[in-house]
Amino acid sequence: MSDLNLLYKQAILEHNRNPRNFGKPDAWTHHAEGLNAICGDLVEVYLTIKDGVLEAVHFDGESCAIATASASMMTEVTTGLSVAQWQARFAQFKQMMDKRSQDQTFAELGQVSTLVTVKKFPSRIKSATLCWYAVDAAIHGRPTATTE
Amino acid sequence: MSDLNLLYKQAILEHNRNPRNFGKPDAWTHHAEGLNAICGDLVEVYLTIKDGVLEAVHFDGESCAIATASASMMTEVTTGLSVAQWQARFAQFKQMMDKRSQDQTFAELGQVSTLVTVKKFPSRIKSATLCWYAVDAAIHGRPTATTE
Amino acid sequence: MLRDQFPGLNNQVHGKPLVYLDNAATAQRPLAVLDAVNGYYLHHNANIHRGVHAMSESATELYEQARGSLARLINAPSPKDLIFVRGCTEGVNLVAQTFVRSRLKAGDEILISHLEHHSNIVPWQILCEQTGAVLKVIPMNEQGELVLDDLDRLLNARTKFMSVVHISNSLGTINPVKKLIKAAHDQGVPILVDGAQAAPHIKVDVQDLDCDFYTVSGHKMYGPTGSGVLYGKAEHLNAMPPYQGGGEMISKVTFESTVYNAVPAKFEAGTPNIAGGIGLGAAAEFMLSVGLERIEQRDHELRIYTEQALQQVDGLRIIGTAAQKSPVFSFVIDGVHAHDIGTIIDHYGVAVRTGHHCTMPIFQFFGLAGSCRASLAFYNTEQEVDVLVESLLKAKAMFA
Amino acid sequence: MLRDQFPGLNNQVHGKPLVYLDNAATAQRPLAVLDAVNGYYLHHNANIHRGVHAMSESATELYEQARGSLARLINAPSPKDLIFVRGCTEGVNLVAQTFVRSRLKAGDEILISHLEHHSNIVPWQILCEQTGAVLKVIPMNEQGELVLDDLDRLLNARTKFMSVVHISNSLGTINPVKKLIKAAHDQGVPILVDGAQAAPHIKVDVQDLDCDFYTVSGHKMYGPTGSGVLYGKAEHLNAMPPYQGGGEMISKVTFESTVYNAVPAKFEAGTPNIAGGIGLGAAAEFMLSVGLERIEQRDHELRIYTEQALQQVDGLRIIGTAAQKSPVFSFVIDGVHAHDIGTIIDHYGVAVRTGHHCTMPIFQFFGLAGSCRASLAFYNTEQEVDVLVESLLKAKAMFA
Ligand SMILES: Cc1ncc(COP(=O)(O)O)c(C=O)c1O
Ligand SMILES: Cc1ncc(COP(=O)(O)O)c(C=O)c1O
Repeated sequence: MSDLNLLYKQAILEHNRNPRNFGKPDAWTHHAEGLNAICGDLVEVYLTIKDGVLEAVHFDGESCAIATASASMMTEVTTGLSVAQWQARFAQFKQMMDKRSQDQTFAELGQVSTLVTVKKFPSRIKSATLCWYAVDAAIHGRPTATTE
Repeated sequence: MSDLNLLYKQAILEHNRNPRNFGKPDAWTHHAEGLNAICGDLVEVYLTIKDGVLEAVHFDGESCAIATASASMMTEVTTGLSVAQWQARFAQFKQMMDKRSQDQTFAELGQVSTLVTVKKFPSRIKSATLCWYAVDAAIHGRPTATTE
Repeated sequence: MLRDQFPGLNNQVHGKPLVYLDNAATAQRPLAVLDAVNGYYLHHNANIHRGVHAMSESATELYEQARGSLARLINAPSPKDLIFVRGCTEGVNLVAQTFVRSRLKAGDEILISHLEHHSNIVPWQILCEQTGAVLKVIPMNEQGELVLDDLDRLLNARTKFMSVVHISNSLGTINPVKKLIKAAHDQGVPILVDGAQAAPHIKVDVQDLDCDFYTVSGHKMYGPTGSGVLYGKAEHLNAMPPYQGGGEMISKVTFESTVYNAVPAKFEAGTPNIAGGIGLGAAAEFMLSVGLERIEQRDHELRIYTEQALQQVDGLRIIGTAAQKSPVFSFVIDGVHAHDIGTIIDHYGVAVRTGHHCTMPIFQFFGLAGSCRASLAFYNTEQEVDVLVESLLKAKAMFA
Repeated sequence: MLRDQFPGLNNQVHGKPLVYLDNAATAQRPLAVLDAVNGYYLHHNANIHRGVHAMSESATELYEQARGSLARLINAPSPKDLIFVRGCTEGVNLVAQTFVRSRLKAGDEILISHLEHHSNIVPWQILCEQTGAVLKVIPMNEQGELVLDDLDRLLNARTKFMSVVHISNSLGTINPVKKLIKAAHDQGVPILVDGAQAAPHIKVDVQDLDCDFYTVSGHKMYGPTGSGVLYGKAEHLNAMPPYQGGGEMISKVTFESTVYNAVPAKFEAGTPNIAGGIGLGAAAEFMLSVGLERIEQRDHELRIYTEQALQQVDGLRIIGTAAQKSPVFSFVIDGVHAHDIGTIIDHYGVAVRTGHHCTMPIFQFFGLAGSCRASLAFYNTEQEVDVLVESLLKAKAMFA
């Protein structure tokens, strides 16, 4: 079952157990939900954007360990970024998680890079990417992101 | 090719070459067309019914040898019948041509009985029955009969 | 052994023998079905209905024999009352658009139940949008059973059509459809029954039920994908306008006007899934030869066994505990998301489904995003249920 | 040899080797297609899209790979621009109901041609009945070619949609679709091309054509029955409402409202014909591996040979003598009805179609009830054409 341990690494299990920035904050400026119809993952993201900076990034919802850990890691890496910087990180993340790409990681993504092993489980890639698409939707004023 | 000769018997080829009561008459009281969408057979029947008797039965149209011969034979056997008698002949004819029935023929059907061998060619049964359904439609005032 | 008839069950997954418990999504097919499909392609490969040549004739005969087999399986008065469709989804859409649409005006009501699959919700929502009609829903209780106390109010003078699922694909609940059909008819309301999950599991008798329409999916009853059947009472089918236009459904076409063909051809525009229909006929014959009593008996044994076996998993909660139930088990486990369970037990060879199973309203009721669902068929074994339980214990351990 | 790939060609009919010349009705399928269908049932038998388990994943992957193969075959910009349908008939109906219907008001016009198959006539007649729009027809000449002199008048401000056949199934005429598409676009009119008979025979490039929609039938291009593809420009597909409602085409359902899924899922409600789609992908790959140039070349040779060979039959008249033509031969013989010809030559093993070939208006034009049609594919041989001719001479002799 070494494959399974690659997916459910300690870092992921730990973030799943103790998700950072989890829970609906008292106030926010942008919000969206991310839906993964395949598995019933639901992630809600709440952003506070001031002067073009993501001052706070929170999430909640009911989702699997991969989606929860990914969201938790994402909030840590993206809080404090400018929207432009966020877009750059999102682009790197998408590239990293692209099924067709090499297993390339990016230093800027920090612990998020550990998610690269999820690519071994194609049906779970969408769990990992859900929260990022939800933030993108929130920034663009769309209420819902669905993983294709 | 003895099978083929069973289908295209001399009687059928002869009626096909010289169909009786063929052509649109000058006057009629009842008319219907019979359509066999599968093969493009078209038979038009023209009846003169007076006091409940089929005084004249004509047909024309463009149809295959089986349909033409069947119509030709039908006109010969049914001219002069009362409508009730015609219904009885039609019932016998349907029974004779029923795929599931034995190869039973009826004296009242005269030469029409030779069509029983058409049952060996299931796709051609509808050619043989077309004109009968057209007459039935005409008697009942329906403009079109289609073979099911 | 019956199980040997299903070659798909012999697969290995991640080096483990497959334990296929995703039958409600799609079933495995017996050799008889694969042979029928291949037999068509190898020996009767022709289009149907329109040919005089030998293969076209034999293909037509096989296709129409299949219709006859399905009529026997569900005891339809005549094979002509059956329309070949892609599956239940198409069956419901066809009825919505051709039978119901023209009967609706704004404010009229369509009645469904809380247990419906999306396929028996969305077509009615689309229809409501098109006509201004309103969708009404028979509620359900914590056991996942329909609550019929208010049925008198829900079935009223505004109700123009009713559509209910026979067996829930998510919870396994077997609905009292005969009673519902009677109640609908007492109000003069025609009713469709979605038999997607019933046909593979129980004896269906459309004449005894007296439903107006009944629809089944071939791929769930051990037949080919892309096949299915819609039964309708002849009086309805004869009166309905066609669904799709095209070849085969007409008897005469000019640019000015067109004469439609008789039922069922009227509803089967274009070249149908010939191989699929023939394969579905073989599936019906296979089920008849196994015997519905035997299937029902085996379902019952497996249901009892699984219900008890799952109690070995601490923190596992079964969603849907109806008294009348098919061997379908939706469950959640404390602290482990369904999706993670699915991935982990897959590595032990166990195929289950996770998520909302196309029944989001059911999970909204239970306040859940989804569940893990193990759905059994008569060819499953108690040993397979044991593997499921072991693998669930391992998933729990991983997240402990 | 290529021909060996088609097991259906090895059949005997009435004790004679089958001479299959009914390809326009449905083609034979290569082993690669049968293997793909069986491979799914044997090794990847699961439902797609909604599963986390291994077989569901591999089934999904095979299904989406098939979409990719078809996109390559017709050079679509993206596999997402392709919707799996039952066949051309469903493709046309889908476009009529979801793209065109909402654009029409009474008095608007839809333009088709005199060469259309019923599948590209009846859906528009139904739509006209639903909306009060009017059907207009591009006329044809004695050769079976479209007459475009009046196109400027036929394509006018009232024209809201155009739909034309690429290659006529009855006469073999290859229409100048690129020119027609340009003419339609010059008037701002969107256009659908019915590629049922084109896809099996010629290189189709939807981007070069620039058509708005293009539809093909799987069973005519050496794929399974019940399969097909509708290509649409992404801007259209994204804007169109769904066709059928059900599972898989939604992303969120409540009883109050529903959010539709992205294209192409939005148009693929319910469980699709999974085996059919995968088999169709294999057919596309097979055609690409044979090479469209080679297929076109062989078609050309067979057309020339057959045209000359048929001249040996006294009193035989070919209906449809367009300059640009596929190897399809509709003909009548003096004194022998088409239906009788069909029956007689069947006894010599020759499979042709007789009747109106679902193109009644074409035969109304020629004042005929129907014809005999021999339609060839690249796997046919000159020897088979010779058998056809001999059998026709025998039919004539029988009626002499
Ligand atoms: C030109 C043409 N269009 C449309 C169709 C309809 O295709 P299908 O029957 O596969 O839906 C056909 C097939 O007969 C055809 O030849
Ligand atoms: C209860 C129920 N109804 C309808 C459907 C839809 O069937 P299909 O996807 O075969 O069209 C399903 C299958 O998921 C089902 O389980």
